Amino acid sequence: MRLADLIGARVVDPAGREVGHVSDVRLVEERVPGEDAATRLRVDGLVVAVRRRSRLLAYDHRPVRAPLPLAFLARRAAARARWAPWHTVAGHLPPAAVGERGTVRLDRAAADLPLLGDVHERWTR
Amino acid sequence: MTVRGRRVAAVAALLVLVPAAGCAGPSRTGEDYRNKAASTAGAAASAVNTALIGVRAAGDGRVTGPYVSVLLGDAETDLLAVQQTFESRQPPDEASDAVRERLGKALGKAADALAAVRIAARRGEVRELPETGRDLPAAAERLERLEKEMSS
Amino acid sequence: MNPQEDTGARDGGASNRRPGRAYSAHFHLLDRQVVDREGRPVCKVDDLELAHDEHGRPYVTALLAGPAALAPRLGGLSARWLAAVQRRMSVGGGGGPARIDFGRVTGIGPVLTVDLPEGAAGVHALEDWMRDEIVARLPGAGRASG
Amino acid sequence: MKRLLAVTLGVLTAIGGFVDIGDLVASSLVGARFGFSLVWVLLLGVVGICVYAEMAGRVAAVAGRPTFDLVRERLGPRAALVNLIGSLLVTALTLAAELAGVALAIELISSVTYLLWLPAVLLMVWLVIWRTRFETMERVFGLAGLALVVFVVAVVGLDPSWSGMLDRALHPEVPGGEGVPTYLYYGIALFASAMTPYEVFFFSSGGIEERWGRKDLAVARANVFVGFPLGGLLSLAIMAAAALLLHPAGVEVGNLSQVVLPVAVPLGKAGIALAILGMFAATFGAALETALSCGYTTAQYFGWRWGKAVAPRAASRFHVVVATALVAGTMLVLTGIDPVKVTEYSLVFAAVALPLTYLPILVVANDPEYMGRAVNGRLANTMGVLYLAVVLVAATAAVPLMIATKAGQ
Repeated sequence: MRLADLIGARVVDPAGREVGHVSDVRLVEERVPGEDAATRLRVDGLVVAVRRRSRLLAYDHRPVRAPLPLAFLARRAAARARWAPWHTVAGHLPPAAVGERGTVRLDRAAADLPLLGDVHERWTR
Repeated sequence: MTVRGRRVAAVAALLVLVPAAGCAGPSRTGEDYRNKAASTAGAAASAVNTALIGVRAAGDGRVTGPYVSVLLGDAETDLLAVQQTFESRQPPDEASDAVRERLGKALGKAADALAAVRIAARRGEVRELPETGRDLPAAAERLERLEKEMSS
Repeated sequence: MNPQEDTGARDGGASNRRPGRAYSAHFHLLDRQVVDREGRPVCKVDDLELAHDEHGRPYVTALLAGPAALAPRLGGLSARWLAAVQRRMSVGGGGGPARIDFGRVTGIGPVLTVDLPEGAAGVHALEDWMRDEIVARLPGAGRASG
Repeated sequence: MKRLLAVTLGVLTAIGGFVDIGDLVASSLVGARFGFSLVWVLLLGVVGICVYAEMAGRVAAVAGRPTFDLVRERLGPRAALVNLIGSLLVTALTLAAELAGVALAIELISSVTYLLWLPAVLLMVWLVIWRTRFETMERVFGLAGLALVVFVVAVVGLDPSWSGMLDRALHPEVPGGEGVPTYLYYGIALFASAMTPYEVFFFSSGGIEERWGRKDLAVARANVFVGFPLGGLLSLAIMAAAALLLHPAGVEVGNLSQVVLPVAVPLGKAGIALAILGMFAATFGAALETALSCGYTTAQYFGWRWGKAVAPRAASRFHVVVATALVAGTMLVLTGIDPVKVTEYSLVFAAVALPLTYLPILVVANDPEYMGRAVNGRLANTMGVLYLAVVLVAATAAVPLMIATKAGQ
């Protein structure tokens, strides 16, 4: 499996309705079981966005403050994005062909997922 | 094709089409022909005036041989190109024939004057250029007058 | 290339990867420049290879580079076109993307630093082919002009 | 002394790179056709390149990342690939014009047609890239490019009425017989000649080649705020000389030989020699920069090793791309296409491609995760956002105006 299968994948809720697409994937370092020093990057969760948008301003993992007009755009674009921790993902299918989009099935409705804005404060990256 | 793919293809197509839009279009009305004649006279006057400035500077010994021969060669090439484009254009009516006839004569005289100085320059007769190019001022004035007359 | 100011290649082998640090795939990992211990560019992070742990949660096993890795992320026509070209043009190495085990990544900062075994810098067949077939034959190819 | 040398190094790059064939032709052509009524666009462009290059230079010095490396990171592989192809086309087109410019300059001295000189020019440019040191390359061509100061002397030589010039520059109006679309079209061409993307690719990559770090911020800024305005002054002088001599005589500039005329008349043979030397050095320096920029952008997109500080063996793909661009540029000119027209088209497409590389730099220069404390201050951001608007307007208007005016006929 590859990260490209998740990035941009269609996100559907348990009823099969499309609720958005994967705009970013968040990974966190964790200790490798059985080894003391080594760490590995585990997928912590997915940022689910509604509108298709460029990643230029990179507001998926932190708020963007300057320059002003672009920061305003960033806030508006990130307004309705949601955070889907990996445990809320019921299943995921890779893309049918090269260059197509994969599919991610959530185990709950999009409305039950926390808003991205609230989660930003908690991430102390 | 995704939305973005189509947009990229559109931009690429545009980039290819654009240079094609630059070539000379056909002139339909007499008035359009006069405008073309005016811009032709202007471009021709520009070439003759370039040569005039170069020739006067040559007279005062201010230019090197190779430089002035390239300058005059370029000016002549520009004039011949403009002349050839204009003469290949179809005059739409009788009135345009008169325009074509007068401008054709003026372009011919200017071309002869330019050829004379270009030949002299390439032979290194730099100091005598003002003498060789004595017809240039008249040719320039004639073209400028035609340009003003036809664009009014 | 100039060595980095802060983390990453600066402290050479010592890894700066600590448990608990989180990263955004788009911002911190994908399309980032990969460099070796001396700060020399190796490749870009074109994609990441994932595997599932015992709880079914995916974790990163390797860093993927080269046209075969990049193709799916271009999306649409260009993806299929690049993948097709790459398959036909692949010199040896069976057409799969170049792979660097993620355990070798010692630093995630402005650039990704990898601890490559000596001589393995030639991650791409294209670089080797161009070096041996074209550039190496020209006089003075060995000495940097500076 | 070493400090001073470090500053002159970058400053000379800016001059050699700033006044390339695009600037020479555009400034002279606009001066001859519109007199002083487009001077404000040139100043707009000079301030613009200062804002843009200062940000790119600071990003290179602090984050150690050249421009195109960041373009892919910030736009993603797909948009960056479109950007790469666009930038490569524009830069290769400019490279072709620069090679023709060098050959034209030699033609002015030898009166042998420039087409014959092209293979020799191609070889010379490649040899300089392959063998000479980065600093030597900049000093030789930057210093020789300074000879273009002769245009400033020429303007004085034509003893104009300074107040008249200033007045016409401050109250620009479209001269009779010229349509507003044509006026705007040449305005955009002039703006693009001042704010060409390849200069920033070269400037930021050059910063990495010279190993700029945080301590070199002063050097980076000195290069920008002394080099580019000086380059702007030279462009202004070329425009003024053409406006003083060629505009009244109704001469339309279409050849490099006409660009030199306003120097020949007041200063004679010595003036011609200096002007040709300056044009040769500026276009040769620009040919080096555009050829290297083709290599820099491609290598930085794919993550290959690049740069002159590396033995060619270790950066084969970079050198193959540079050589290919050089050969492609020469082939284009050998088809006999009019080099001045190539320059004009390269400027228009440069204007279209400009936002694609300007925007990522503006974003990165504001990002504390890359820049730490050296993020944009209030002034840098105000100017940065202001020029984002200017650049977007120029990019959207460039092609429609080009079609409307049939490339400025």
